[in-house]
Amino acid sequence: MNDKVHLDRAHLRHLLTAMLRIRRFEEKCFELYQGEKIRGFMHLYDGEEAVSVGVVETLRPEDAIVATYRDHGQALARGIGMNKLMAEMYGKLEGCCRGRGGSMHVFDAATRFYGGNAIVGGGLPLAVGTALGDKMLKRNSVTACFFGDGAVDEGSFHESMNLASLWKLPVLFVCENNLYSMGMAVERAEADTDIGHKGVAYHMPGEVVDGMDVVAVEAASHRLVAQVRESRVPCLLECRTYRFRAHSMFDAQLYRQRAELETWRQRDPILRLQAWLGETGMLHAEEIERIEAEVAAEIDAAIAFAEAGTLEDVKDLERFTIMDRVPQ
Amino acid sequence: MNDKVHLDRAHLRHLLTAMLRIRRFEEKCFELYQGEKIRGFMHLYDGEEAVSVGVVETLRPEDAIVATYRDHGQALARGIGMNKLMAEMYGKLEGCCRGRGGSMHVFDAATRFYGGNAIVGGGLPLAVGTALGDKMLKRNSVTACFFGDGAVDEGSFHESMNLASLWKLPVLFVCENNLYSMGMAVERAEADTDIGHKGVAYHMPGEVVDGMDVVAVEAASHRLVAQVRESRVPCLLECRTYRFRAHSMFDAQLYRQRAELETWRQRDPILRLQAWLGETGMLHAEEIERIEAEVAAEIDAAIAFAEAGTLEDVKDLERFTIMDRVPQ
Amino acid sequence: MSQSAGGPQPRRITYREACKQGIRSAILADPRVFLMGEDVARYGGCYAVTKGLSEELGEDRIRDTPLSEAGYVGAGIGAAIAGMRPIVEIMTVNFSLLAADQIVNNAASISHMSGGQFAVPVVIRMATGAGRQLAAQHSHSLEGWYAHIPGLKVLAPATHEDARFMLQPALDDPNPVLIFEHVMLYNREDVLDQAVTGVDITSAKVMRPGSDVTLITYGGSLFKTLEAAETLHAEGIEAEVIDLRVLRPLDTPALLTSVARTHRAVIVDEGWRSGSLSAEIAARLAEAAFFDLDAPIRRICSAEVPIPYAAQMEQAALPQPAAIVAAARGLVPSR
Amino acid sequence: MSQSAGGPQPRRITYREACKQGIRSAILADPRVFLMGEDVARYGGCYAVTKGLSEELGEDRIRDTPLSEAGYVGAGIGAAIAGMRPIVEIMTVNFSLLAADQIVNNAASISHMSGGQFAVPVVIRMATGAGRQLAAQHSHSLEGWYAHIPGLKVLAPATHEDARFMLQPALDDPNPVLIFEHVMLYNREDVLDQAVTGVDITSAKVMRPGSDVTLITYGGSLFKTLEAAETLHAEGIEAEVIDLRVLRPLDTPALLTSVARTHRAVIVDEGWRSGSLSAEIAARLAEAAFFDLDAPIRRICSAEVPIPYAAQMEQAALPQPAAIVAAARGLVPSR
Ligand SMILES: Cc1ncc(C[n+]2csc(CCOP(=O)(O)OP(=O)(O)O)c2C)c(N)n1
Ligand SMILES: Cc1ncc(C[n+]2csc(CCOP(=O)(O)OP(=O)(O)O)c2C)c(N)n1
Ligand SMILES: [Mg+2]
Ligand SMILES: [Mg+2]
Repeated sequence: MNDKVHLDRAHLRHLLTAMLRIRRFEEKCFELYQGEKIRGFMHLYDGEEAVSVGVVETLRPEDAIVATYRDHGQALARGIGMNKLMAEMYGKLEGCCRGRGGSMHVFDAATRFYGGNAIVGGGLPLAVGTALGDKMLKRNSVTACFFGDGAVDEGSFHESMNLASLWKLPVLFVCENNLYSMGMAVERAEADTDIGHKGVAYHMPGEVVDGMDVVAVEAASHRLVAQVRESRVPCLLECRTYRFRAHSMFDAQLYRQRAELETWRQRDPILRLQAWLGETGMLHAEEIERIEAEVAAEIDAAIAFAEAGTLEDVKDLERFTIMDRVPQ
Repeated sequence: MNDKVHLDRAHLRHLLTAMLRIRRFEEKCFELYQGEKIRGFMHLYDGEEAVSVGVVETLRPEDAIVATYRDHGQALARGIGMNKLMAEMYGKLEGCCRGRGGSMHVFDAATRFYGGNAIVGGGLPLAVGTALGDKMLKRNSVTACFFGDGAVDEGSFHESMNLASLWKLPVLFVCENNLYSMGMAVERAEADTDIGHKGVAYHMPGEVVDGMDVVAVEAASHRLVAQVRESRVPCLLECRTYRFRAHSMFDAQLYRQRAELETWRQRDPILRLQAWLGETGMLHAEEIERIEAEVAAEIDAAIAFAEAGTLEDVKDLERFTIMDRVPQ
Repeated sequence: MSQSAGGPQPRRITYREACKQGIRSAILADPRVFLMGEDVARYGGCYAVTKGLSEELGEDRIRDTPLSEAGYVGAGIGAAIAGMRPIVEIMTVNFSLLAADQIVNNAASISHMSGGQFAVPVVIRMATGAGRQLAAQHSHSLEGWYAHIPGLKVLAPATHEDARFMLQPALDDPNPVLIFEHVMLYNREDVLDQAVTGVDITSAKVMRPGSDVTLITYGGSLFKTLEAAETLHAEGIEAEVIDLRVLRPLDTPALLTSVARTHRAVIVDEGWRSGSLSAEIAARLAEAAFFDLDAPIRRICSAEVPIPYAAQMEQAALPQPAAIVAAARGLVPSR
Repeated sequence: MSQSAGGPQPRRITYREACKQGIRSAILADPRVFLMGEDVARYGGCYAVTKGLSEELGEDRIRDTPLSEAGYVGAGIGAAIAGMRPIVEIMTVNFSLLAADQIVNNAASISHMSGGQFAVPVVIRMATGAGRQLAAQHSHSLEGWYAHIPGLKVLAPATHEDARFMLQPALDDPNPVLIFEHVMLYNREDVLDQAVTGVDITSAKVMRPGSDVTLITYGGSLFKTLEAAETLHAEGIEAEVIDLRVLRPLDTPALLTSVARTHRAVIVDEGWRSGSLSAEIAARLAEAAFFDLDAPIRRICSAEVPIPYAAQMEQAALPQPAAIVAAARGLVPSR
């Protein structure tokens, strides 16, 4: 775990907390789904927390994010309040999208969080566009565009990579390669599985990083975001990771072996960081308990908030289909 | 001009004749278009003849072809009769598609010529399919899929290259890189202009060849078709070529310099082959005149055929929208 | 042999199982038939329709594809032209937009524009519809959109019988056939009448006879409409319920025959109202049943909004039995 | 100031030129406006609409894109959300199928599904229609398809005035607006009334008043319909011609007002008949003008075939003035 990011105690505590917030939040979501408080499609990020935490850490407030349906990690890392995220999952009016989007469609104007997109690959052209807009408006912003290994199979990946590179747009493409798109192993979906290398076909610089190591992700993202911001060229970051749970709540996981899962569990990004912090004496057990307690309290509060939330009045069903102005 | 293809006189005469048939046919088409005998969009192949002649030469009758709207070259090289091709351009019932397709949509069941596709990149998935079908039906066939440099920008290129390579399908992808897609220079459209190299991203072998040298094209295509047929893997052949005329009949050519055109004209595949045949004494001027006369006669006959053709009865307008059987 | 005579009770199966049986027999019956799509093999199908089939039939015949909708739909079209009889599964109609070019510009056009030289005997199956709180990008009902395209046939199996048997005639058809399976039907249970061994893909079907008003619908809305008819019956209104079954070409004579008797029509369609299939049906009645109609045509469709996630909002956006009942009641003079 | 009073004769310009003027002033008026699309800059536009503009406005504001319809349409959507006001040109509606996912699942959905946090002020222009012998893959009229999608506005400028002035209100609108320009109109010449400096994008317009029958149309079919009205006039039938102008949302009150006076309606639409926009209009009349109508609704649409290349076949497939005349004549009782 070496890099140019400052590895002080406060920062590492912060990274750990950020990952734990996601992990514990989603553990609760899983229960809430089984209790039918949350419905629809829900995709958990369990195991992949280091990716969004590490990348989002390197962004500034003026930067933008485009995510996928597996978006809780990015949303929490970006600072979207847990209350309004939970309320969204509950379908409540107090949710970040008034309960209209649900788990797959988290949006937040304040943090330039442009969704939660449920079409695989559908966010990539959007990210090209936000970066183009930022560039034309002479903002010094970067768009971080998250997508899965499955999105690499889609034509939109190819078109977006080419456009961004051709026009020298400030996009950091972040591939969360968790080895599967639903049940499709990456080697059964792609003739060349070396995703990090695919930038070459577009003259786009890139790196491959251990997505189970939050510090490594942060370091790599730090380098690439700096490159994007300074040289105004897009970069590709492949994060090798793994989801510990099923693809969604409807998945018998017939397509992968328990042993594979167990191997990856050994590399759990949270346990790994905790262990290292323990070994180096940077964070003691009590401190971790304190973090866990804080996180638990935050989640309890979020659930209480969501429970107490209201349902949007069906009279407002058609509202915002057509906008009467561009929100500021 | 060296390769493993047998360079005997008869064969070279054949190649020259094949190219001249296309060139002279299209020169006539140009006139006929101005005389309003031919309408719609018409895209001429002037300058690029070596590509289709060289590649088609290496195919067998059981092989398949998927082409683009710029398809006269492939059609004539493949042996679709000039009469029915000309009648098609005239919109006559005696045309290969009853006059329904016109210049952009030449189809011919007898020679497995699957169009003439007017959507850029639209033919690539089709070619993957014909190859998949052939493979499943245990035919030893190859599908040659022609497309322009512009098609490389489309998502369908990416998806099709990946599918063909992943499933080890017998496709020869032939990119006719004439440096422009309409007015868009390849370096303004692609972040990485090295098309021949793009196979690497799909683990697909490939070659780049001088598309103005029919013997070189034939030799390269010969190697790759053999590889496709024997190893049952797809290959990519980039042919560097140039169109001497406008993109279509509506094109002021504002986007390229006359000097560039003149440089490429020096490499005219027909003149080059003729010159070489002359120098080496393999073909004398009288022989070339004889070929020209034969070709002229064939074209005259085709025009006469098309002129004498009939117009499809509008009563048949709806026929074949829905088929009542699969034609054998 | 009488149905009640001893023998084992016919087993209740899900609509999903009926679809699977249809696929399985079609593949077993013809070596040219295979199915391809995302996660159809190892995962077992996103709605579990093909679960277990790849183990039995092999991964060549139940073929997992990468996430490349334009690519593999186009490949299905090409394979059909080359002589195979592919069944292409697109997980849901929402993703079919990525393959719309291949469906419209290739599948639907090649026969006609080649002057009849080629047929395109491909079947494209996909799930459609809302009701599972999947929100805006996963809840479309675009079958009416595709029913606009000449060269395609479009089917909407609502019943188990159609789910089980429409596939074979679709494969036998030389034309591209799109099959839309409503997501809310997969878990429905029903028995398959053992005496039925096939269905046509040409006609609409009267699912409940009635004389006061004709309720025209298809797919997932059929059961809501039947429920509405039951309520109307309790009120003394006899509604005739027609299941369109085939969305292109429409069986217009069946509709006209019914309306000639009932003189009133309500069309129920989960598509967004404006420009949905219901509009075409209303137009045909306004053209051809004008003198038969005693009352304006009514349409019960989805509200014109991207479908929201929250349950109460989603349900408010979709056609509901109460609205069908109210519309029918409004047309029939009180007695 | 009277129009005939001295001054220079107003110049006849092409519809193409009117479109260009609209683009040019919109870009000059607002630094956030730019246009991107295939061959819009160096080539000058596939229908020469933007010829010369990149020289004047720069290649940043008139931006050539690679052949990546999904990519650059999605980029236009993203740029709009980020604060720009992009005009995206898709050469023709035929290629828009490659971007259908971006248009439906992103442009049309993001405002609603984000709970109103974002607007998507993008304008997407494209050519539509047949008549130039471009055959099956280049002759679609799919504007009615897009008019089905909630969240979009859809415009069809038929007149020079609309070609010149619809773009600005479309850009000012916070919603995604699709503009369909019929390919047969680009060469049409007409004068622009110098007194007109803007148009609305909300209303249909009576282009010719009449009392016997209402002819409802839009886009490229407007002039065929006006021609038909002229013929009918010579026969003593006064047809009212309505140009829809806006295909979504439809100006239904304007249609009802007219039909309430004429009691008869013919709809002319170059879309394929089944499921075309004409169906929605007929449905609305059958719902809301039922008691006003004295005769069945008639529709003159394209034949349901992929449009063929040969001239006589293509023309046979398209709506023609003679058919409009015959339909109207059939509805009006002879006097
Ligand atoms: C265009 C499209 N096709 C299919 C789907 C269904 N689907 C949802 S998630 C998913 C897998 C995507 O895998 P990947 O991109 O690797 O992301 P991951 O779920 O692994 O994070 C699929 C196929 C979809 N949402 N969109
Ligand atoms: C999807 C699509 N986009 C745009 C067009 C319009 N168009 C026709 S040909 C062409 C240029 C294609 O260039 P290239 O692939 O290099 O082939 P070439 O014409 O040079 O042979 C374009 C943009 C089209 N037919 N299809
Ligand atoms: Mg994945
Ligand atoms: Mg080219």
